[in-house]
Amino acid sequence: MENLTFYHGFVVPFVVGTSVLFAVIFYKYVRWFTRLPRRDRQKVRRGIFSFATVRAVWECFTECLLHRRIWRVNPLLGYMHTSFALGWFLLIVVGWLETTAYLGGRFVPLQGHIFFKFFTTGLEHGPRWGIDFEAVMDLLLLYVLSGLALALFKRIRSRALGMRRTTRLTFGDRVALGSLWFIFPMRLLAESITSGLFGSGGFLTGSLGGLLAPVATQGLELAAWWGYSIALGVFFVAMPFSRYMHIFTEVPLIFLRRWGLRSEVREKSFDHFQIEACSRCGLCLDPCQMQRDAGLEQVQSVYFVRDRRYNRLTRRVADTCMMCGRCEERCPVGLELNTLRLNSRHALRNTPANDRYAYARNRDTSSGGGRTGYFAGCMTLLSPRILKAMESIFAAVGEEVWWADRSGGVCCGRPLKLSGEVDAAREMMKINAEMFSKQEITTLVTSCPICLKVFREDYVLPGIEVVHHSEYIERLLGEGRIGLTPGTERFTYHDPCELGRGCGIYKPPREIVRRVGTLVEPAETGREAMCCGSSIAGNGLDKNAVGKMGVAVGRAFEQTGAGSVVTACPLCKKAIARNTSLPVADIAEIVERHLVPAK
Amino acid sequence: MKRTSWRDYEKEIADDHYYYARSCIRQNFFPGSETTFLRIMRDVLGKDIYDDPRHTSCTGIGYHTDIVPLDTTMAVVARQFALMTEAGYENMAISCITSFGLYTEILETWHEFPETEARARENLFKATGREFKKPANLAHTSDLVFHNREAIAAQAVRKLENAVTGEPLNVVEHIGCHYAKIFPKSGIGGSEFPYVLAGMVDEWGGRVVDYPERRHCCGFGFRNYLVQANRGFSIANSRKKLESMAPYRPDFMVANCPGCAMFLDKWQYAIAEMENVTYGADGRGIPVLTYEEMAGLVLGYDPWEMGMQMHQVDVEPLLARMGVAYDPSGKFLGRAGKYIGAPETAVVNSFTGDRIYRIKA
Amino acid sequence: MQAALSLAADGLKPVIVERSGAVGGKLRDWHRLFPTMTPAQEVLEEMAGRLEHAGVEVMLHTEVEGIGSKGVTLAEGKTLDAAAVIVASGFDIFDARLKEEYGYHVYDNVYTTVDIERMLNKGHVALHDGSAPRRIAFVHCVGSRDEKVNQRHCSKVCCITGVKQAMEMRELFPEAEIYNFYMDIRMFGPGYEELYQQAQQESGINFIRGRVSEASPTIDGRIQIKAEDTLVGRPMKMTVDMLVLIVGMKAAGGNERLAASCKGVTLAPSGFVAPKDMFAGSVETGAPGVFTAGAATAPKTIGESIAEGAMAAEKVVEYLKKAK
Amino acid sequence: MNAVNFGYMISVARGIDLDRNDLTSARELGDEMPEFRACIACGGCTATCTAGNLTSFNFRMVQTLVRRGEYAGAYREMNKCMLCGKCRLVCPRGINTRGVVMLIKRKLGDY
Repeated sequence: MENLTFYHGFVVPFVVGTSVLFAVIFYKYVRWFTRLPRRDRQKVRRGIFSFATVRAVWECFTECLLHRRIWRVNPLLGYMHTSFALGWFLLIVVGWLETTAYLGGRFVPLQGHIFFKFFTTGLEHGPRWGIDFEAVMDLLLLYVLSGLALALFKRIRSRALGMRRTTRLTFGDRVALGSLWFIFPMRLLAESITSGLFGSGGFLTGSLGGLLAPVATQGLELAAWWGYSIALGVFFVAMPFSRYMHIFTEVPLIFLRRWGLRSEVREKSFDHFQIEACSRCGLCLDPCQMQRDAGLEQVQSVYFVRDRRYNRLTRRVADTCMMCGRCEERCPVGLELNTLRLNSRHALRNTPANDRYAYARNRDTSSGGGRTGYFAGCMTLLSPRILKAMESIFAAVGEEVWWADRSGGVCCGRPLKLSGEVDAAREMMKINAEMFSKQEITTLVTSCPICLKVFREDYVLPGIEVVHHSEYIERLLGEGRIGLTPGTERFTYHDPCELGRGCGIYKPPREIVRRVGTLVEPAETGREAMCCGSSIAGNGLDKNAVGKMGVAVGRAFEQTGAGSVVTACPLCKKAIARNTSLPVADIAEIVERHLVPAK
Repeated sequence: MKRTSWRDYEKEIADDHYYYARSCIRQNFFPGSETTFLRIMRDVLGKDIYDDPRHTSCTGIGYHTDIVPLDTTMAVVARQFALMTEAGYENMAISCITSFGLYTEILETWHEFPETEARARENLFKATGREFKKPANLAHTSDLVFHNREAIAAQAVRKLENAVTGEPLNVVEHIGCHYAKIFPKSGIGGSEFPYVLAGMVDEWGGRVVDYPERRHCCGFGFRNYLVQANRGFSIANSRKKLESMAPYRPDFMVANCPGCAMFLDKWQYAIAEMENVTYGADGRGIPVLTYEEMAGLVLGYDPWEMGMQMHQVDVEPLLARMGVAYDPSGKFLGRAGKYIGAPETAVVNSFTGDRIYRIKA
Repeated sequence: MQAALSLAADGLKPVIVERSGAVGGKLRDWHRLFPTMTPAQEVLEEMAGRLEHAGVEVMLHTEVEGIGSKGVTLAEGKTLDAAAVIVASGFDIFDARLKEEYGYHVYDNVYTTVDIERMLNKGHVALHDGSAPRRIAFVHCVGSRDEKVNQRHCSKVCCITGVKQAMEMRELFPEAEIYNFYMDIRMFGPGYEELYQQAQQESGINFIRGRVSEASPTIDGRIQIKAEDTLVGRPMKMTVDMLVLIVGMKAAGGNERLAASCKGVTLAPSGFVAPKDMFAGSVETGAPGVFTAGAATAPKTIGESIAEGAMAAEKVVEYLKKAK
Repeated sequence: MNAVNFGYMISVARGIDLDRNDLTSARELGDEMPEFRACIACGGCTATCTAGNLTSFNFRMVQTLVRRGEYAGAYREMNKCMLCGKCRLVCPRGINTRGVVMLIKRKLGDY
């Protein structure tokens, strides 16, 4: 036992691979951390000794190892990911315990742990600490191998694992994937041959070794170990350049996120953690309507992140997206895909503001007055029925209203922001904010979720609460200031992206609909609701693509069997009305129809 | 020019006995041309033409710039007619296109509104005591040269040809707007395809260039030139023509209007000075000739005797191409051989740069 | 009707199946017909009289479900045996409410051309409050040539309808200002261009080349519209008392049911029935024995529809001869 | 370049000279976004334009000029656009007008 050596020629590929891996990762992390902007570094300093760190550790366990979120998408897919992550992790941990159990506290170099079976053939077998390590290790290996089998199956039939489409791989990915597939079978083979030759091994390696014993030779044994080492070495070298970089990067990402770091409208170093934490699992592909309904390929979030990571992002990819957020909802790593897309657009094309909207300054065309303001938004101006309905509702409660833009106003700035022209958008926001602050208003109601989102996200409006008209109406109902006559009509409700996923407003419109009729939900709804296709962020989409997505949306609503469609966004309303024979109305319109004047 | 449609606009031109009305601009800028005209009419063709020192400007420039009222103009024109009547002539030969247009216009006006004629007669009589007969025949002097183009060709010493290659010269002809654009019947060939200059070029062996902006105005436009602030518009019109004709590599331009000859010539100088662009194929300006000068060259007259040193764009390269023998040192000799001094060199005549107008295709 | 008349003249026994309570279709709602200003009633009565005289059987209030192998399937599962069928189901009128920005059924004084015809028939054209309009604007291409409402085709007859109604408005309201907002004016028929010129010259109708983008209410209950005067290149707005939307023709809603029930009958992308070909087979469909007449296949004028009726009848006779 | 100052400048022609205008960019714009060519000049976009309500920006005119190869000032004009998208909603040809704005700015701008 004393003359155990932990060196043999075949360990070289493994040692080299491991060294490269850690060197590259170290280089990357140091670089990204040191380049974090000052405020981000402050957040790290503040967060590191807080409870957030504990939560981050727990999240690392549940997400990096267990892949909880993927289980939710599809249990088989979750099992596959868990088997790799948790299985491999346990192989390393239990392997280390095994070494310690057998050899006591003596120093064992890294390769000694990894190739333990090879170097310790002279040891006496049997359980240590009351644990049959050989059996446990075989069980773990079997666990990983079962995951591998599923992965191979997924390559052939992804649908069985709940994925209609899978990601197309890059060269680095292929190398890494190829070597990854070899690692565990090679390990099984090498350990089995050694077991066969030396009569050791657990239920798996031992019995397979027994089968191989008649043909096993020392030469064959060495070849298998070489193969195992090479597979590991190649994988480790490819890892930091492939999608498998996510294995490590997800951990710091979880911590940073727990400490409060977020991506912003301008690119920054934190983005690297997000981008390289993408495993390119491809879960974002299926929810993408551009893929599903318009047949647009290679532009989805996974490809966007990939292209950005390898510095080959094109405008087309950055622009071809509606930023509906359906992929973000699905992402198992929780990447801020919309924000990343947005700051790429900013980086690709932000044009100097150059005082270009000077003409809009001090051109207040508002009318009326009072504590409540109403901002229709450009799109509502093209949907006079909504405007009229709001007018009736305001009249019913006797609200004195300041009409911000009824005779034309200045755009809220969100469309510009979504197009990447952040500086210009800011200029426009300033114009509106100045106009609002001159008024006496304490509440600003808007009918346009696009405006709502930007008012809440980017405007600084001290003393003014911004609400969507659905929230406002719900509030009036709650306060008993208006009543609604119940009805029997069957409605289906469309969640506008900017209202639902964008501002988290799902309940108020539904509450209102339920007060006046029956609500039937479409197949995809709430957080998973479809985008109408006319998204203001989609200026890279031509009319054919928009048209095709619109048709699919129209069909989805017709399948609900509802008598009419209700939504809460003028843009969605127009887009849906175009694609269905059902009547389409804004929430305000149906309220107007059922309105009972204040008691 | 292969077109024969000009024949639809045949114009009656008197054969002999003319009262000559001179041009203000020409007397100042091309005085040699009018002299040459008289020389050709008298010496070559043996016609009777009366050059009357008493007649005045027709007021055309003042009239077209809204300075001189129509009644005044009519009275002045009536006086010229009276002078003609007194001199015993009834055919009028007018040197200036503006005058020609104005006389035609006034005769038409008198025809349509006889009361205006009565008023003009009355005004003239009150002011000067003169009376007049309306001319029996009103012709521009280019009409007369056109009318006699065959007789001139018979006495020509050379053709409008390149002396070395024998190729016909490319000639851009430019007709003054007021020649036939106002009254198509008043010009030979009408307003679309006036043949008056082209006929001479054809007859004397040249090749008429038919280019897109052929009918475009030279840009003079009276007020457009006379008000400095508007001059940019005037020159832009000339440039439009020059750019359009340049690809045809014209050897020279010929014009029958005093303003046109002057501006097509002088604007080339101004453009070259302002923008360093020239339009001739040789990198210099394109010489602009009057029809009398063209006829004189064909008849073998000395260019300096015809006053061709008055041109802004030098004519020497053209003379060389035509094989005209001339005395280079005689260019700036005035009366009695006295040296009058040479002008400073101009970009348009000494071009060495590389900004010849880009000729497309 | 014309098809039935022609068939009857050829000694066959045509049956007209009509959904509503009378034959004549939309013509019954029209007041006077362009370009001659002939009263629609005159045309209708003359044809209906001939129909009665010829003794053609008419089944009113009868809905057609589809075309089966034996004949026409009617509502309640009944079948009408027929050797050949002529589909003359016409078109639907575009629902102007879909162009919400024009405010139809939102503001009081926004009408469609159909409303105007009905008002003309009633002999009383007035604003909502009964007063006479002083300024009237017509909007061309409402529900035609508009991808936003999935109506890509040109409805053909609206240009001339707009001109005609503008002139009728002039007769009724000599003092009113009348404007027509158009994208293109397509005066394809005989006498149309002349009528257009007459509208400009004699009726003093103002034609403005620009699509109205939106309408909004003014404080005094009038309607403010916005358009670009594209010929001048500047945006313009104006307030009018009456806004008339010149609505286009939409493929009949029943076309899909028809195509589903009868193999060989196909629809064009516009939703109209696709003819066998655009030329010699323009009244035939892909299904033998099924023919079309009128606006079932595309927007058509009344004259064209009548001509097609005669042509379809001739094709039926030819078909029946061959079938024997 | 003005060697001599005569007190006036040669006027720039107002007419559109399709012989001289370089239509390459216009062609490329159309190739990149074919719907750019589908405009029927109805003017709906300009009439509804939020920016046009406050300034002289005329989207229809500017993009038509661009299609004719008159690029001067197009970038500056397009920068007045607020990208609000009303024009896209009213366009009877369904043209991605916001995309057109971005495309023109990209192709003809200095960024």
